[in-house]
Amino acid sequence: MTEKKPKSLLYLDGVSVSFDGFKALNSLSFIVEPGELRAIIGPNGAGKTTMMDIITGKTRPDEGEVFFKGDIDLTKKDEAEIAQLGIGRKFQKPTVFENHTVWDNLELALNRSRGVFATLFYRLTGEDKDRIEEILATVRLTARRDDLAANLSHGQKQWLEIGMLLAQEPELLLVDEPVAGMTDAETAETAILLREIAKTRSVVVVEHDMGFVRDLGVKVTCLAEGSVLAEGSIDFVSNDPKVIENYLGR
Amino acid sequence: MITSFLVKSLDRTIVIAVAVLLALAALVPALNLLTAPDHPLHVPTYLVSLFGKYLTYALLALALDLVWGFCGILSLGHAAFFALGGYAIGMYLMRQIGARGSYGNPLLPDFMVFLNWKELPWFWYGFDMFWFAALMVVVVPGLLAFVFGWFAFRSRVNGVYLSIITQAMTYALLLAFFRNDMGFGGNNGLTDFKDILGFNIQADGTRAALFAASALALAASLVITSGIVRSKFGKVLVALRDAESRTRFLGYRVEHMKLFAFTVSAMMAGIAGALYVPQVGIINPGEFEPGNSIEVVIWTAVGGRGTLIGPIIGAILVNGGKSIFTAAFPEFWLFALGGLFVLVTLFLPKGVVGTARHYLAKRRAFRASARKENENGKEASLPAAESLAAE
Amino acid sequence: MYRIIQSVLVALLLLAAVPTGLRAEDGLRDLVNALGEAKLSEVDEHIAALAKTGDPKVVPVLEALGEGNLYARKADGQVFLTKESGSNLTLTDPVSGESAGEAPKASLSKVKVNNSVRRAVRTALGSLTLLSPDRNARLKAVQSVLQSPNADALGAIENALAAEKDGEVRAMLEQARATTLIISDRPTEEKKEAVRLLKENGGREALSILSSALGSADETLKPDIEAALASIEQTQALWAAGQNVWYGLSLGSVLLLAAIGLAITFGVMGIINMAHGEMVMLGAYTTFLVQEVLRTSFPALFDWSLAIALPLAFIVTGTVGLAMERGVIRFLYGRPLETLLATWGISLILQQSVRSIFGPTNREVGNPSWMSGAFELGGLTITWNRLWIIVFALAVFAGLLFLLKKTPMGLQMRAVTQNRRMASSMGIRTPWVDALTFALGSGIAGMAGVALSQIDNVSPNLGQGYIIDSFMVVVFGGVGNLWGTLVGAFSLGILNKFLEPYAGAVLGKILVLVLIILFIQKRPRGLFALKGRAVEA
Amino acid sequence: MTIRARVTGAFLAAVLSTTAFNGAFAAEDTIKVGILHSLSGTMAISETTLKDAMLMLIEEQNKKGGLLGKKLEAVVVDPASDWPLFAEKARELISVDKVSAVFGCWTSVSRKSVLPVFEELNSILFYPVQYEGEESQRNVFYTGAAPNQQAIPAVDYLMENEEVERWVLAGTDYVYPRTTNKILEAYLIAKGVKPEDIMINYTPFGHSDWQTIVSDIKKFGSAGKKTAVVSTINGDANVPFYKELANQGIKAEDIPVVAFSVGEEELAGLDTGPLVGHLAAWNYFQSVDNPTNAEFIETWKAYTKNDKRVTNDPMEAHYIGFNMWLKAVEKAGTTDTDAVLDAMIGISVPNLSGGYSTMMPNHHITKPVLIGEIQSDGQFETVWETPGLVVGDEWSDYLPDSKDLISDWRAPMSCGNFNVATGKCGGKGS
Repeated sequence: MTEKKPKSLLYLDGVSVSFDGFKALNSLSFIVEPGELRAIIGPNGAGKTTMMDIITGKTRPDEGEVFFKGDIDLTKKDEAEIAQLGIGRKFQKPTVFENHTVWDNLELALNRSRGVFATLFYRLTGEDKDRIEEILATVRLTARRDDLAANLSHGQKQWLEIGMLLAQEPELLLVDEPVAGMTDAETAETAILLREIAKTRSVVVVEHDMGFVRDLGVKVTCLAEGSVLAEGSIDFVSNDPKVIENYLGR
Repeated sequence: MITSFLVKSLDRTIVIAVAVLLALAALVPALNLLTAPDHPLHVPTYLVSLFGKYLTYALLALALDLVWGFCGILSLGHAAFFALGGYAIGMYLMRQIGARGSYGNPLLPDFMVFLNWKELPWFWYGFDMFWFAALMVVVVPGLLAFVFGWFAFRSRVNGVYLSIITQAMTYALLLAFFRNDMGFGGNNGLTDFKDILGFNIQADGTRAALFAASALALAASLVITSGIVRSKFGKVLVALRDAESRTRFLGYRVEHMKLFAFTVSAMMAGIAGALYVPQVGIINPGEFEPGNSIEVVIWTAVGGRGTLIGPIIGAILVNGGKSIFTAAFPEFWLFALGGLFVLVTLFLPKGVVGTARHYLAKRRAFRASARKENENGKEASLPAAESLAAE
Repeated sequence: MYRIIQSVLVALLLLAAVPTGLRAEDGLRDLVNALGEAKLSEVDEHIAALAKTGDPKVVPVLEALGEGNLYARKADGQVFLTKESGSNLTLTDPVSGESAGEAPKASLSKVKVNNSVRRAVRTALGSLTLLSPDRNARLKAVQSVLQSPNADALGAIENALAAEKDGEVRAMLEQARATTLIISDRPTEEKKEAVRLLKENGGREALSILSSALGSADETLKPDIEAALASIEQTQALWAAGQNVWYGLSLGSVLLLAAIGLAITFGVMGIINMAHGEMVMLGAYTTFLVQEVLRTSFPALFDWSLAIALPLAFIVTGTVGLAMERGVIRFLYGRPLETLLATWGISLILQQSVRSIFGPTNREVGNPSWMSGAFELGGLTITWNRLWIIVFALAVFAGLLFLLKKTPMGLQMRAVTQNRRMASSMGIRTPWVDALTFALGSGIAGMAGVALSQIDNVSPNLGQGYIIDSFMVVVFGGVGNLWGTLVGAFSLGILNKFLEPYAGAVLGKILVLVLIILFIQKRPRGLFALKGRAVEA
Repeated sequence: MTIRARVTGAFLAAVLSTTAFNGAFAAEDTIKVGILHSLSGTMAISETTLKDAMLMLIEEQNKKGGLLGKKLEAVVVDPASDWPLFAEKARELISVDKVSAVFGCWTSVSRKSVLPVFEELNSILFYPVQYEGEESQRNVFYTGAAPNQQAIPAVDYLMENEEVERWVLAGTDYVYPRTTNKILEAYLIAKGVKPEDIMINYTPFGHSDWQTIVSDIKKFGSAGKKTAVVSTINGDANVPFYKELANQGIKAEDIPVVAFSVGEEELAGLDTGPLVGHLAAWNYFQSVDNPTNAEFIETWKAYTKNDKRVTNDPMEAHYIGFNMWLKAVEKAGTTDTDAVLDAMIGISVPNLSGGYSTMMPNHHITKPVLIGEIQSDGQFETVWETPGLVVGDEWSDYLPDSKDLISDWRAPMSCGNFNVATGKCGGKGS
């Protein structure tokens, strides 16, 4: 590793983790630069979701280093702390608060003080209102602001979740299969949305949909069996014989 | 800040409920004390203390609703907090007896005298002062809930595991308080109270005052709980109930949120216990019985969890039913009670209040959609969502 | 068995009695009749007098006395051996051994016995039957001599020892001799030898006799006795630890039995089944009913009662479980907390039903002979019923494991619990499998009830006593893992039994509960949690 | 909202209508008797029988023409083994049903729970169970045994007849065993027993695993001195205790167990074959042979239509209490509480053990004490009996703080805890 730590936004080195003897990650190393949009592909069980679990503090690695912004050790922090540091995460299955309205979902996600008493005595300010309106417009949900999230369509839930991540104002956004189950039109729009978002922050997208990855047109990392198989442009990676054998070819 | 918190807490339902409680607090004592026993509107003392008891149960159910209905923590140990609050006030009432006990010992309660205790255990000190006992009523259950919750929530003990260890907690306390060596009167508990704040505990006036206090405490707790669940904090509670890790990934310290709700709920349960004990005249370890905690869950479920008003109604309904059935069908009332629980879970899964609201919301939605059609399909938000989201 | 030996023995003795003279008979009759008039406090002397005659005819008289079958006729004070026959008593003449007809109970008065009379009878019988031709009778005689040592019996013991050929009886006689010798007035040297023998054999009885002899022993003997006491106590302490493990295993097996059905209904299916304890109770009541029928109709089959009750209990509680699942629980899948409420309601109904049908009081469930008593294994006292319960618990566990892992039925059950929709789309009839799984869990609880009826109250409250412990075991072991339930049950059992001697029964239990709470903090999903990436939604 | 209001209203109406319903009964010309025994929950096992016994007694009395020319009417409620519910139900019986007297309670805690209610509403309670003493209340008549009517004679018997020198006091951890054992300990030490020869052991309610304790008893009993167990183990835990005793081979001839809470009813759930010779101390056994008892047993079996139903000591206590109350009401000519309270003292009625029991000024009664040995048919055989009647001693002479107290509810003293040393009445005016 010739790269210097301080430069990168996210830095993983030699990360391994195993569950009941099964090595989910095997000495994985991976770097994300500030402002970068990165796509990750790989077969099922390659360790994509586990990698996200480790970055967001859900799973502790058995060995290896994980640093954020150069010197913040993420392995010592829990989910909430990491989220407050500015790492947002979107789940594979859309996860929104179904018993809350779209508006409340965004209000909860808003990057404000999150302590017990701060929330207890929280009042919606004009500034916060504007911000929520803005995000609603971005994710095209203004019309449904007062509906329960449970009543949204699948695609709308995906977008609401992305909207919540925007409200969170993260510096790094981890997005797990954002277009699963979306129509083609929605998929294309999502790609535009993500590119737009990546202008102001780093985004890591995990996706199976090669067309979508191609649409994004960014650097691609291919994982397999818990470590990096290949990295580079989509064309470079999809022509790599190992990748073809492990993933694309099947 | 506080005012906005309180203002937000008051929606129509809560306002009505609080008004009813305040009216009861004034009216029942008045009808009990000021009317002649043969007056048609006279409320006999028997009913005053009976309903006073129900109100404390209602407060306990409300406390459980805060954690179960809104936060998803099914506590099977809430009766323990109730009992601890009861013991705190019971100890004060014991100390008030003073030298009027059978043995005339000014310091030691009777049960210590005849079991040859020589001095008052250290934890009995201070309980001769009402303010101290009143403080302990909230501090002891609150502290236990805080310590217990701090460990459990930090370790992310969840769901049924949490339920079972809360049950283990109340069971352990039950066994501990049964031990005579603990100095809490063992199985007999604390009884034979004489007076509270200088008033004879058996006097009609005291009973009426305790009833009023219970109604007021319930009203106040209702306002506070409503304020909590309507604040952003309340929204976070519901959020973490439905999708805990999502909430974590949004940066909320879920364990702190749960801990706060759990502790507040335990304190409310403690207050309920403290109002209960002087009205029934005894506190003993039977209150820690795991079955009691399950009953609280049932009151809440019957009324409708997550509705605030529901648990209150559930507690009064089930206990009222119990009072009537144990006298009317002493041999068969368990069939009625057991049957009620089965039927409610099968046919009223949202409880009495939840089901009623659901029905009302549907009707309103139907009317609204009819109206919408009349107005030629203008965009209108679903009214059902509003009333449901309000909970 | 004992009865047969006894009657053979009586017959033999009666045969032997034929040549004795008539005059002796008259003396004997007077002595026996004296029993009828004696006050309780005087009976002891009469027994001693009877025993002194050495007449074998005394044996049945004393036996009848000890068992409360000796009655005096109110009219003339004649004493008879009696046997119940309806409301009458069949009389047997104590001296001639001939039948004396029947008489109504009211015309006779019972010769009263109490513990001290029974003790005197035991001692007298012991020395009287030491020379019996029947080996088992002699063995029993030595045992009773050992239990209540009496210096007067020393002569008889030594005579018996001289004549004894059987090795086991001889060894016991040696010990009996040593035991009685210590409290006799024999010279110190002989006593020293006896102390040495007792020290070698050890045991509780030796401890008892030595410490009582310590007070009256002379100075030269005292150090010997003290040393012997110390050495016996030391070995006893060692055995005590082993005994604790045994008690722990036994308690663990009870916990396992109580919890194993719950490990299915709660652990595998996720139903918080508060009516689980009532299933155990129904199993116990089935045993009661089976025994009741056997007792009145087929008394000979009593020893088989448990074997008959087991399948019946399984069927009864399995059917109740099936009805519960079809009637209530199937509407509640996916809402585990609501199953808690519904099953709690069902448990109240079941309890009250049993109370209405069988009454609120305890019902008698007897131990078949093979489950009664205890045997010694080294310094361990092992009671048969506990041993069988451990064996039974392990057998049930193994059977269940086999059913789940090796049969098609088990495969379907596991498939349904792991992924209902997938299983259903593969053609498994999931509702049917659910119902059968619940019935299986309930049926196993019923079988547990058969075993628990052997050591606990059979009352409507039976189930309540086990429900909390069962949940603790399943949760401690790890929900959904049968092995967890096994390990959980035995470790909680042993832990409890090791804490009990130090902390007392109550504090011990509290400590165990606190430890469970702390343990769950450490491992929030129990001992044998399923680890993995288990992604949360 | 509207539905909620309707529900609450309906409920209030329901409560009031039951009240009115009960009130309607009061208009008829009957004398009401309250029966306050648990019919469900943990204590149902013991108390249900007492409810049946009371119903039988009332029925029999009505056959004889009732009381003061009126029929008696039983009011049965179920306090469900829930102690605060006892207080609620007692209040309901007295103030809603207007009963003239209540027969009820079993556990000390249930009695303690209802005491203030009886005091406040000035009614009468008959309490039929042996208890720890240390109480004498104006509105309560204690027809069960005080410790000196059960425990002390039993210990005397073991000391004299079985020459016991070493004692295990085993009990359930609650106030009755605690107090009884305190009294016994003081008594034994006063009799010259060394403290190291006394072992005290407490277990929780419903304890079912007795292996360790029984083996401890065995160990304690192998010290070369005659040992006995005095058991104050509570009802439910007894069955597993005796089963364990039998299985570990502890015979009555070696280590006898004398129990104060085990009667015919408890033995009915046990195979008594291996238990022959273990003892119990009571004031009545079903096996007591006299015409009154024979008639009582016959009526009971006929009433319950069950030839196997047994009778027991607390039933006898209700029998005595009920007859005393009848006599007192007749003497007073009214069911008015104060008049009956006055008339009660000195009333003497036949008991079932062949003599007479008298209500003493301390609201306790005189009783014979019987020691019985368990027989293989589940009955007891009396092996010893106090020569005369024993007066219930509410304030034990063996507890330092209670030995100066006496109780006398006759005027002018009218005090339940008069201290003879200070000459003052302790809790008066409360």
